[in-house]
Amino acid sequence: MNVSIILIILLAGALVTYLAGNKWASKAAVLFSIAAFAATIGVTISYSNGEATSFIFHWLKSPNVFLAFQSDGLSLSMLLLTTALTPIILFSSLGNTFKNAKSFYALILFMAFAMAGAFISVDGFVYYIFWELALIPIYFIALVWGSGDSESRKKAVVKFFIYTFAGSLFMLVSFLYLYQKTGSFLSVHLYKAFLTPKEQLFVSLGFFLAYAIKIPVIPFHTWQANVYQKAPSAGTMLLSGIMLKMAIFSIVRWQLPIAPLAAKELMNVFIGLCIAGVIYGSVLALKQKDIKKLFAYSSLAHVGLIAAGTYTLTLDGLRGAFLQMIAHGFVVVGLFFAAEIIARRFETGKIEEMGGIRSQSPKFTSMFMILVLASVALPGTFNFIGEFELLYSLYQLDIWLAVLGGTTIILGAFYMLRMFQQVMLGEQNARAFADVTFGEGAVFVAIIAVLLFFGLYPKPIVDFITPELETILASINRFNLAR
Amino acid sequence: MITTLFYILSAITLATAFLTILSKNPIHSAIYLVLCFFSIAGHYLMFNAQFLAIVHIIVYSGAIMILMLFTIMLMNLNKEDEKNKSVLSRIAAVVSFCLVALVLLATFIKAEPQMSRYYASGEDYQSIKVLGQVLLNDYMVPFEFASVLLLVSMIGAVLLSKKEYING
Amino acid sequence: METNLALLLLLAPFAGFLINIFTGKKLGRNASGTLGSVAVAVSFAATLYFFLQVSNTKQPVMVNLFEWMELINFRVNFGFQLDQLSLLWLMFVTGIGTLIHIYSISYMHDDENMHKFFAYLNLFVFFMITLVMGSNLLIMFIGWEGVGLCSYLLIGFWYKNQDYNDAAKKAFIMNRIGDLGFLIGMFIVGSLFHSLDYTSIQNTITSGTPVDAVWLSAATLCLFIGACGKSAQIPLYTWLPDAMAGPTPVSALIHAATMVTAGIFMITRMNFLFNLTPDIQNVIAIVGAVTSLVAAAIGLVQNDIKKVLAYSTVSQLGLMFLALGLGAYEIAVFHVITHAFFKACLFLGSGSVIHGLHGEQDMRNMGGLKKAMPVTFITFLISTLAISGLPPFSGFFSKDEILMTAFHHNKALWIIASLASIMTAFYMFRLLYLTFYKSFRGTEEQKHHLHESPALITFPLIVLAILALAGGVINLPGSNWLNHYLAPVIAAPAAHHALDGTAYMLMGIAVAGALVGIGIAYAKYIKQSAVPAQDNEIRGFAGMLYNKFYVDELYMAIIVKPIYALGSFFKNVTEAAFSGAIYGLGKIADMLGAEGKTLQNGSIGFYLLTFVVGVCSVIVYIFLAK
Amino acid sequence: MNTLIAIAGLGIICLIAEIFNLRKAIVPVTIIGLLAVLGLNVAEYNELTQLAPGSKRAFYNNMVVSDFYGVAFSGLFIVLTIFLVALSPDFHKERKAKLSDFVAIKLFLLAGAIAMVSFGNLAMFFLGIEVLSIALYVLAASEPKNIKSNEAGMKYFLMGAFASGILLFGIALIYGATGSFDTSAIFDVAITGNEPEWFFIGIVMLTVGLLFKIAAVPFHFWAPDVYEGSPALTTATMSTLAKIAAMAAFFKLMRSMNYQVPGSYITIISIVAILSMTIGNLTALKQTNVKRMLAFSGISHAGFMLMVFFNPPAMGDILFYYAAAYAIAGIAAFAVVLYVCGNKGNEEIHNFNGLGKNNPLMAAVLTCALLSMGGIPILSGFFAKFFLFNEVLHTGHIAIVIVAVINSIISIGYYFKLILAMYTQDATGEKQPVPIMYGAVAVISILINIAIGLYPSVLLDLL
Amino acid sequence: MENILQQIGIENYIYLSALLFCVGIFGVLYRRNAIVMFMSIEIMLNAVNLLLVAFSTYHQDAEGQVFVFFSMAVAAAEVAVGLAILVAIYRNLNNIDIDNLKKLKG
Repeated sequence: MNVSIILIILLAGALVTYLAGNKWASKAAVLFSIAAFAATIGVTISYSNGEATSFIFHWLKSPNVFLAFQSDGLSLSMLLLTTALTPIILFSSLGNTFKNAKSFYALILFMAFAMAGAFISVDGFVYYIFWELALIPIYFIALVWGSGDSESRKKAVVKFFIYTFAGSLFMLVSFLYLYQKTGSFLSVHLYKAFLTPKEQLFVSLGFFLAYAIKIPVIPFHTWQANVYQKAPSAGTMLLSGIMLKMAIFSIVRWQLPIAPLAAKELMNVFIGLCIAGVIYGSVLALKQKDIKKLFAYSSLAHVGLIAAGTYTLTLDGLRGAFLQMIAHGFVVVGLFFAAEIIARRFETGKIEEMGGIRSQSPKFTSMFMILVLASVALPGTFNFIGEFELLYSLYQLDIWLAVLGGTTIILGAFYMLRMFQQVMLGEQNARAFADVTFGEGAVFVAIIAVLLFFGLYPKPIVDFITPELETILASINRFNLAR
Repeated sequence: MITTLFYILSAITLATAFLTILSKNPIHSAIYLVLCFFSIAGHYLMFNAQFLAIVHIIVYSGAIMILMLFTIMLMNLNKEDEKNKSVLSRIAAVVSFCLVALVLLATFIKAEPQMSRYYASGEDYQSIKVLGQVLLNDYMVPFEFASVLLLVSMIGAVLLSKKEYING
Repeated sequence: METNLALLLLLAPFAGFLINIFTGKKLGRNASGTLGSVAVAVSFAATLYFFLQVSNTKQPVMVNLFEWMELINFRVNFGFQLDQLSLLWLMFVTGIGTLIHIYSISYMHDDENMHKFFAYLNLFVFFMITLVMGSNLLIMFIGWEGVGLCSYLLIGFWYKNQDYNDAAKKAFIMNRIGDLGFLIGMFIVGSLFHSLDYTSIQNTITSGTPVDAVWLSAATLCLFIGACGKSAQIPLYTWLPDAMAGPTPVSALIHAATMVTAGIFMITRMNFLFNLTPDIQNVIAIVGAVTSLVAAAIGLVQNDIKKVLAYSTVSQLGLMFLALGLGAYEIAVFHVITHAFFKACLFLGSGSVIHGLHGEQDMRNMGGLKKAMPVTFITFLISTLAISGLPPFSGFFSKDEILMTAFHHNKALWIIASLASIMTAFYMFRLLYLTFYKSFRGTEEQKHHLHESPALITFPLIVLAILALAGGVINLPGSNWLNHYLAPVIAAPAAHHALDGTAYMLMGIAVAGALVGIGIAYAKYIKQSAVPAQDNEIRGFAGMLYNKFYVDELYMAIIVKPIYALGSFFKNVTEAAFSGAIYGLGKIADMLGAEGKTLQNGSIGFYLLTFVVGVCSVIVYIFLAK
Repeated sequence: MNTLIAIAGLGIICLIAEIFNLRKAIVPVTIIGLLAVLGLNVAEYNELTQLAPGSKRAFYNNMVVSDFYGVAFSGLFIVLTIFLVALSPDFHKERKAKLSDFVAIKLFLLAGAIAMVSFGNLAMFFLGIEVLSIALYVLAASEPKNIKSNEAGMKYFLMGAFASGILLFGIALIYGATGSFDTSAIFDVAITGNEPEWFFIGIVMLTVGLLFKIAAVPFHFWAPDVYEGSPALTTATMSTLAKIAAMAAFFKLMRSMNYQVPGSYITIISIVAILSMTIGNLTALKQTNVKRMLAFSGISHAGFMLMVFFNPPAMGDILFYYAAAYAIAGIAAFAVVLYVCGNKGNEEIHNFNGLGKNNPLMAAVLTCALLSMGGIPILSGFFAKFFLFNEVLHTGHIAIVIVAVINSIISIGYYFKLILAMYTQDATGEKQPVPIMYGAVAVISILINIAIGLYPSVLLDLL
Repeated sequence: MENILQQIGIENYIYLSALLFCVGIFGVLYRRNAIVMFMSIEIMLNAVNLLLVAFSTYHQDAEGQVFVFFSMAVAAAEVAVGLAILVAIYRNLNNIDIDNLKKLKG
């Protein structure tokens, strides 16, 4: 099974969804997203069986660009995340009625298409195209279907777009520069590029700017909380669940192997910023009054740790980052879905207006509780595996990094439980809060099942990604061999 | 002798050009400009380009300037009415004129025209016959293309000036 | 067979949890309670089987399920280890657990969420078993955090009261501070020994492979911080008194008998490691001693019956840590076990009292319950005598061994520990007198309803009282069964002190001290019939003690408040600055745009002027500027 | 050569058709005629492919030269003119009587544009640029009763004539230095290296004149005013056809004559490029009139296009691609602008409020067009910028690429202003039907834009 | 054939043309009367014509003079269109001062 089939399904899905009209759009979208997930599993199986699944086509002669899609452990794991989360995200949106639903669902599928493309492209240029393409749908999703007053939303969304676009362009310059040096955008060629340390520095900074804004790493994060808050939940889930993973994935796929010397040179800066983000995000999360903003800052903290892990350039760090990306993807989607459910019932996002939900809605409380616990990386959940490996990779560099990064488990518990207490516990709320419907419950159960299963048995994923990570580490270390 | 003539003609050219600009009355400007054109025609004659000189007089003094004068008269513009012109812009104009003149002259002086190598071959290159051959053989396409130019300007002038009326 | 049985041991409570959480409401109250109790009882039975087997074979049972985690330096297997130490722990965890489950059937009978209570309790037992059974530190860590979670859930069981929720949250977060230490400790251990398995670490050490002493100290220190968090030692002890917000059975099970001893279990588990780092052992001893004294001092003046018991727990845990620090692991374990008996009994007794008084916890409003609740009184008395360290009750033997060890190591520590013991005797008897003697000081309404608790409550009390009375037999001086039993897991047994004159003298001093404490209590609360003053009348040193040395306030002021302040600072200053920097760029662009707009002033003259100036500058630059 | 004749003939046919009262036939005939001309152009191209690579076909004493570059650009101009002509009848529906004039002028303008890219002699070049300019003066002022149109025409005319003077001066100097107007002859002289220094002065004058035509800073001031004041269709013509014709001519001139210019020349070009990009983009940020905004956007694009001068031999195809991408996106954008502002009398952004709801198709087209200009993938504008940056980097000018990148970022700011208006504001007026030609032009042009984005080699391989 | 440039020198003609050109530029900058501005532009064009003729003589080549014809045609065409625009403006504003044309700005 060729990996490009997933892209075709998603793109066709977007088209069909748009053409299906408002009434049938959601169903078409869910159908296609599930088909994409099935196809991804098919590709994964084919790949595991050693069949050829990659796609390559010489698109442009000058400059030399290949339409190259490769499935390997890394891209497939991210692809699985994407296609697994897409139906969940779509499913979570079904409870709402959107004006112009056909566009909404089509944009979601299109976004999934773009992100999937970014994950599987191994040609830097094609990858960049997909990377940018992913920006357009989320821009419209947040802009048109977002909540809150339209002026501030506009401001936030435009800031987000320009900001991320700005970062990306610097990445493009880096790619172009690399192309001048190697005559190719293909990762296999770029991995072999021997740039001087100074060149690497600039190339690496170009990449970093793009990724740091998208991840986001402080101080490039200011777009995040506002957009997360204003975007409709589906958009927030796409952003936090998949899109920021795209950036971290890209660090591993592009930044580190291409410019390893710079990554080593700047390791302290990168990790410093990321770890600062962990503490900064956690502390700020404590002060948030809006539940989605709180999750946004919590995401800032978690993702900071993931990014820090990648920059350690250790196998543990990279592996932990991938594991945690998947785990965080599911958790954060679940959390935002919970926020969405509360918002649907209470029509507010303000934490202080909530409270006492537990006595009205025990099932929802339990599920939310599990997600909160997963978010604070309780052992037994998938997040713990990732966080453990990440912290251990930091420990390998310096114990104090691990200690500082580890504050996330304290502060994380602090703000999450505080939020949980204020939102769910306490005297029964005056407003009615219906317990979760079957559909909502199914979404939660699916997420929780994934988190718990891989929390206890992460080996399938670990075995799946490790060989590829070792390849990447090998190219990171190519300068050592050369010397 | 011819050098003196050149300088006299040049002086007239520049002076009338200046006067064209500095005259407050557009009619006066036009008259000075005609004079200027005549002096330029004089230059042409000095180059022995009689045909060009005559064409020049006909086209510029005879057609273009008459057109302008006609417009001035038609619109009754023969009054001095540049009241809202600021001193600042005049100064700026003067300064920039000096600047441009200085720069251009300096550049050309610096460029050192190589007149020492100049010699006359004595070949006929500007008789009407030769001009006609060049114009209608070598430059046939531009010549034809100039007709497009004139056509455009004609249509344009009509389009801009014709009174609008509803015509189906 | 062994694997299956071990899994049964482990999963029976988990099954109980699952059934209770999903179908508990439909099952009904009694069924759900019974189910919970049976689940734990099954575990107890399995434990008994293994206990007997291991006692015979002296070979630990190892169960290895699958590879869980893979790191560059080490791999972590999902495996279990049933050896002498873990089985001993399992014995009293499941044993006392069963009793408390039975107790809870009656105690929680009127609560609308009873099935959840049992579900959580079962879950707790499951995690506790995981903690104890795990074959490596990371499995222990699952249990370690899991019991923390259950503690959180159960402290905040009455979730409508936000104060209780605060207490629960506090417990979880303070535990997490310790957990971070544990985590870092694991990292160091993992990278030093390339394994987290107890056996392989021990093998590495015994094989004599050189290990960096500094890192080893760091590792043990970090692990000790973890233990501090879980076992409520200075400076992470303040959560435990607050944790009394939970239902009383929870306090008995989690916050007295089992969970809080996890730290001691862990250190005992890793004793071969701690033995290598004498500095850290000293730290442990000192922390333990100081904790025991401070907690005892605070306990002197508390009026909430459960708070007194809580501080007493902290104090006793301090004594255990003292023993650990002195390398006397068996003795610490001995005290853990006796303490589990009598403290569980005390808590359950206090629960019985609270139950009888419909939720009243303030001792100033009790008194004279001796007649109304005879069974409770007698069991309570036995346990009190045990904790006060009077022979022949179990507490005497275990505590005395600790004091003796301390005396042999360091006189100062011995003095501190002895002081703590005297105070313990005092406040326990103060509690006893205020609660059961004299006349009732509560409302008429309460007095009218005074009654002895039902059999489901008294039965566990009786069993525990018997154990508190006779528990000492497991390690009587001379027989030292426990010491021998634990010998395989303790790398370096504590120096055995002969029952010489010194020993008897020390025993005498200890008993005399306890009697002094009791005597003071008797004089004050029986002879003088004193009743503790109202809150606002407590002044001076007593006030300071009553307010727990203002430690909570101190933590609030130096940790929590600054974090919030930092949050405000980040929110109002840095966020605004970062955001402003970005918007600033936009503003600059906008401003320049506005400039460009004014430049575009519509005047042809100006346009032409710039045109000419442009031409001039180009020409000048190219041709003249050279 | 044939194309040039055919187009001029077509223009005359238009004029004659009006005389014979065949007004209804004018536009269809013109479009069919233009398609036929396009066919002629393709035939010309095919003939060129028969020749040895790099060679060219010269006509009439090297007055008209057809090479790949000229033919490719001619084809692009013809396509653009087809679109512009197709937009005419709806735009001029109030003034049907003058339709033939407008169409004829556009055709002559096209002839001028083609002359500008297929000249072999400066006389042809000069006449071409003058035909183009005069046609545009007329079109700019073609609403005589509208004072804004008058002003636009006057400003454009005065400054254009002024620029023509400078351009002519440059030509005279080049002639003086080389003794010929023929580009190949000039090149032969220039390559010897012993031409007088007037030659360079002439080149600079010529450059300035052309920088004016493409509206590069500091010779750009006319553009926003003229774009705003002119009738929208004229603005469309100016910002697409006229701009790229001037740029193409500029490039052709410089490539054919500018051998061994002083190094400072390239510095000037890069300064102008940077200034154009930056000032254009920054000022566009504050605009509220769409045409004006697009004028500033055009200025910045001129800056981008100027970067091709870093390596003229290699960049012909890239300039062609860039010009095509820009112009086609411009046509699409203007088709929507014409539709939205057709009967509003102004082009303020608020006219676009709610377009996303009222007419999603046109809103989508405009969005795509703007995104293409902003350089968002998969639209061709992105590829254009990408190829350009790639080649510029190849020459080692990394700094200007960074500046260009920053400018791309700024440009998003104002393109999105319009997009925001379409999708977040509520409509003010009621929905109006889309004239079929507007819709068709908008959709077809945006499809072409996307298509050349997906297959850039279609255009890149042309030359 | 005798050639004037042997006596005067091409550079003088270049200077003259340049000066005349500058005067034209000056006129465009100095005056706000559109007609006079047109005239100034004509002066500029004439300066170029003069230069072309001078160079034509210099090179003894007819092309320069032929080019002057085109230049004249262009000048004529421009003036025609320019005056048409001027007339349109005059109809609307009743004067031809270009300082009145400042509506389009910003």
